[in-house]
Amino acid sequence: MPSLGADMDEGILLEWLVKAGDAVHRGDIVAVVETPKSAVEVETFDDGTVQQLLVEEGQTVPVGAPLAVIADGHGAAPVEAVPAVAATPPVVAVPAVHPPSPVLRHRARELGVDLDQLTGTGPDGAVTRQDVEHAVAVHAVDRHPLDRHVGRPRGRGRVPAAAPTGRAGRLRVSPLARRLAAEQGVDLATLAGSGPGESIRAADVRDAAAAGRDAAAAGRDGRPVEPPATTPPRAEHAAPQDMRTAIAALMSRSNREVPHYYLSTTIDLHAALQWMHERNRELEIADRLVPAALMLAATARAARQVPQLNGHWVDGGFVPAVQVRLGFIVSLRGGGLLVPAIAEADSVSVVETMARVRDLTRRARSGRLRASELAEPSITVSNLGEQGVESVQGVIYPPQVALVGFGTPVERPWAVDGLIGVRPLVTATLAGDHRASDGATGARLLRAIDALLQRPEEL
Amino acid sequence: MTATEQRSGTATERAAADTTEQATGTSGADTPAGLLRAMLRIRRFEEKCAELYSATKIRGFLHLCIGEEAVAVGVVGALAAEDAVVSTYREHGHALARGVPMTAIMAEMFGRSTGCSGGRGGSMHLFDAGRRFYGGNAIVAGGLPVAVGLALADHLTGSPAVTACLFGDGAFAEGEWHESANLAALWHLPVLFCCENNRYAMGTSLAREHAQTDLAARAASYGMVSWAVDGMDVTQVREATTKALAYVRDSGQPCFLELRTYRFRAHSMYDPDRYRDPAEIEQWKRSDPIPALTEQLVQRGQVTTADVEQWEREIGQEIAAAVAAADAAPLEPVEDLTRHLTSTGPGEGSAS
Amino acid sequence: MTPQEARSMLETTLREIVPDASLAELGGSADLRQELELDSLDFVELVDRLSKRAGFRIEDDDADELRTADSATSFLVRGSAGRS
Amino acid sequence: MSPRTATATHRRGRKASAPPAPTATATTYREALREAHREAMRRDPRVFLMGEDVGRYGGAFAVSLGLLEEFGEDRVRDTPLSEAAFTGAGIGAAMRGMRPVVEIMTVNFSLLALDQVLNNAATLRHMSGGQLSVPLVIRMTTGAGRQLAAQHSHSLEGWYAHIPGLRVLAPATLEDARGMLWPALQDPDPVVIFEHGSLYNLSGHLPADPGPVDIERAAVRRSGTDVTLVAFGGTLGKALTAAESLAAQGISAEVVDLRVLRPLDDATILESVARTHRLVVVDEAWRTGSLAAEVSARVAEQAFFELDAHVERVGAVEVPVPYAQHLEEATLPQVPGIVEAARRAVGEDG
Repeated sequence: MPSLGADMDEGILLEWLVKAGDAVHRGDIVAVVETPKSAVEVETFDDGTVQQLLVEEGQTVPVGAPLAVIADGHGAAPVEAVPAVAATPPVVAVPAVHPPSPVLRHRARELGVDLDQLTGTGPDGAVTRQDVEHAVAVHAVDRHPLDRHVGRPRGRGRVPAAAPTGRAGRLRVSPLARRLAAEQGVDLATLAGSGPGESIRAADVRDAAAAGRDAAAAGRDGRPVEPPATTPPRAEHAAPQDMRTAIAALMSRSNREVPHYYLSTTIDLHAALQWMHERNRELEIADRLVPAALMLAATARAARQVPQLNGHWVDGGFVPAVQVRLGFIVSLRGGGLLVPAIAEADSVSVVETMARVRDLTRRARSGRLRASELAEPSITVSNLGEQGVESVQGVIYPPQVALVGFGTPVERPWAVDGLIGVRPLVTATLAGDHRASDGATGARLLRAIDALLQRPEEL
Repeated sequence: MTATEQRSGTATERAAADTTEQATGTSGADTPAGLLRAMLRIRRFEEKCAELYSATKIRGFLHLCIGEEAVAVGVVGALAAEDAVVSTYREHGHALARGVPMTAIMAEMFGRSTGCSGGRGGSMHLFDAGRRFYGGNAIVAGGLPVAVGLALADHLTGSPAVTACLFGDGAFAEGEWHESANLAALWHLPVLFCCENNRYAMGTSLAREHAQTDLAARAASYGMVSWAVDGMDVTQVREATTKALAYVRDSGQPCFLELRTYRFRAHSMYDPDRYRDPAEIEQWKRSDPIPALTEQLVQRGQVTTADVEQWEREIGQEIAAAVAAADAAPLEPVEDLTRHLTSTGPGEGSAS
Repeated sequence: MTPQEARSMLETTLREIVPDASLAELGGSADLRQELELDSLDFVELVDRLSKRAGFRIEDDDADELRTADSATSFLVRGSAGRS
Repeated sequence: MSPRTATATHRRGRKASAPPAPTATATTYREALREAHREAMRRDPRVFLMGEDVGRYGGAFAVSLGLLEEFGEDRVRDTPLSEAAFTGAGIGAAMRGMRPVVEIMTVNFSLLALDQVLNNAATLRHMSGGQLSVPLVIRMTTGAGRQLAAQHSHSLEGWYAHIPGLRVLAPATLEDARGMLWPALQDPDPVVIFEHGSLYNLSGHLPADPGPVDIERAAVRRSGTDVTLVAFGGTLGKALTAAESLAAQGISAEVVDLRVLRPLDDATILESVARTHRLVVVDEAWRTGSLAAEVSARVAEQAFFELDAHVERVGAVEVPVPYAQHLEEATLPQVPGIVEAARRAVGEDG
């Protein structure tokens, strides 16, 4: 298959204009090839007799593949006709699964690259032209670093031998690490940096903070690591405008990319609230339960029962989460919101759920959440009902695929066993990503939440 | 010197390449037989290029001048050594006629460090400053203002050199042509404008690109002497060029030649040539400058078929040697990638 | 506890929970949860702090008593009286 | 409401990566562009195409093949080689209410028309105090990678993105190739669309009637958590391949396709960096003063305290692109270089 253009990798043999036995001369048109741009006539550069057509009409072959064998008419060995590439000497066999194309083999030989030594990056590990070129480039670079002239910052990331190794002078700290250290009260000067040039990265700060927490927990005083008094709480510090922008971007993206469907149902909270009041009588006031805790606990368990809604949409497919990381929305005073997550929310008690919600909310509002607590939830609950609205039609946080909303519990007439009574009711809403699930699946989640809230003692 | 002799000791080094026959430029080429042989050499070279392109030895864009050899040989071969040439991306013939060694051209198209542009230019960008061959320019009409500047320098320094600028009928529509023509005429600069009119700007025919298709008449409106010439007849082209050069040298004024010619092959290797009537191509092939002149010279007894066969063998050998040398030539090391960026860049000597 | 003391205790406590609240403008009969955007967690905290300050346990069922500033003040006065 | 927001209601962000729907048809980038022209010319009689060899030749890159036959010479106009004139003519026709699509064969030729683009198209509305409108679409091929050497391998998207008054688009997927032209034509201001030369043969599936795409926003082409790779046009595929390779090494890379080069969609970039805290910008252009520089600067300005590593740029070596294959490859950003940069960013560099 001749190359007919700079961007041509393959062609379709559209039509043979010769057949076996035909005599051909240099310059004769022997075939028509379909390229991505158009049909182009193919000429032969040899004289002789067509001995064999190697490619059938309609077949797609890569540039460089022989199309036919033309005997030279002098009884000599047949030459493979059209491309001169074919006239090059045979090559050492390469691993059979993905034999590199002749062009590639030729190129490799030209550049002195051993194909057997290469790891392919093409489909199914096939060696590509780029791999071959890269092998040459890497070799060249190794011999003669391009850093200075070429502007590739290759040296960076290693500590150059000549560089000072001590800690004299200014600390090298990534901006994120500096921010986290301030938020979590970690003294940067005490840290060993694991980044390039011993710079301190976020992971170093997080490790130190975690170690500090463990130490604090082990000690008797139990005093949590507080940020220095001079550090204003993050939530107040963050420019509301920035957070607004970020929220706007995420929500717009969701609206743009995620085809939402909505379902809603009304749930009788009578049993749940009854149970909650009972429990609250026994609890310290500070540990008291609120309805949201029950709803979150029920949602977490329901998400475990309907795993199709607990996970993420990644690269065009749904990836179920290994656990339920239940996100819930904390609105910040002065605007904005954060979505911390309760890890393994499906296996903690209601009381524990309440404790975590309280802790996370408090720290969210004082800007002391750890990044891991903000890491992607697998499903999120919006509890705007706290603000007195009846139902919440939420926007999914991509790449999550579901968002459950609870309105305000209200007392309404409600028929139970054929008798009308006044009951506390809440409207539960599901916003689902239609790419990942359909309405029937969504309905199962809402039914499961309802069922769980009817048996609060089992939560 | 025979081709066989030139070939002996063919080496991969450029220096060695410089010793080949064409380094002697136009010597012996002014006879009708010499013109014929020079055209044949370009034709065979380009046919080989097409084959090598198909085989992915030559990459990028490849524009062949097959059919237009009379212009290359007729115009460029008429220039003196001190004259300058500014060319286009369809410039293999111009470069060969100028005496740029075939080995250096072939190596360039193979992307080798022994190429006439060190492998950085490829088919469209052949350069040879020593022969005042100022390169293939791949921006249509892009070379014209530069040619005016070269001539301006010669004018200012009192040099007798003429700058020949080759460009196509497509370039005639560009503003850069009109601006250059005006400037050269206004300032009385020694430029020989050579419009290689092959009737197609890529796929657009002359009548579809120009309101007035008589290009020589339009050039004359800038106050230049302008002639239209049969670009399929090498002796006419040579004669017209010789006269024009004499005029430019004597008067210090620019001159315009419209060389009416035709390319037998498509615009580039990737061009399906949908826009031309095959009958039109066949019609023009009947004026192929090579067989026409061969027949004429054989009839006159100035050349024998044996001579032609001998040339074919010599040229075939020269081409084979150029291909072999290019194939064996080294690649520019990657670490030298940024050489030649500026005069003070890495790998450069003192600024020149 | 006088109504003034009760009202002052309420305002101090609210300010701890909602630092930027403009309590001067808060009407006596306005719904605290809505006016100050208290969520259920905030409310539990309010109850907790008031309980500690006032020195008596405020039950879940008493929540309605804390709906407005007026009703809360009156509740605190009554509660403290009942205890002493 | 600005007409520029007209397409914001279309929720079609990531369908390109989804498996083909039952009605999807196989197509190529080139054919998708052609269909986009066909649709635009059928829907709006004011739309016409002009440029060098767009008619009889079928377009230098065969984008407009067959359109002359369907729409006639008035609406598919071959022009002489006179970039300044026909680009300026497009500006004039647009001012008079037409909706011209001007095809400039390649970005290097567009330099001959740059005066018209900058001094007229991008400027007339403002300079006239809002009296004039230039609803023009200019399309051109860009980029290197095909051994076309120093005068045919430019990547000057950043130059155009420098110009206020223009919208600059870089479709890198079939969907964008198919869906950007119509919204671009709805824009009352000039839009420049860059088609990377290496993409024309890109093949895949598109729904029968895919509709327009958002020309306001960047697109996240792959989600990840450890590092953000920003790319566009010809480098998107390389970035995605690099992400694949990084995934195999346990590094989760998010790939953001800028696709709207002006105005840049800061929000999507910042949002991604806020997730990953590390940024690698891939740009085929020379690094100095490039779009990669602009993206890096914006992240440094607006997301400094999200960064946990140096911003890495993978750009072209600052030389005119050489012809020889190995030199060209060494000049341009390649997958291994992107992988290395990402590994440095996450601190995995040996």
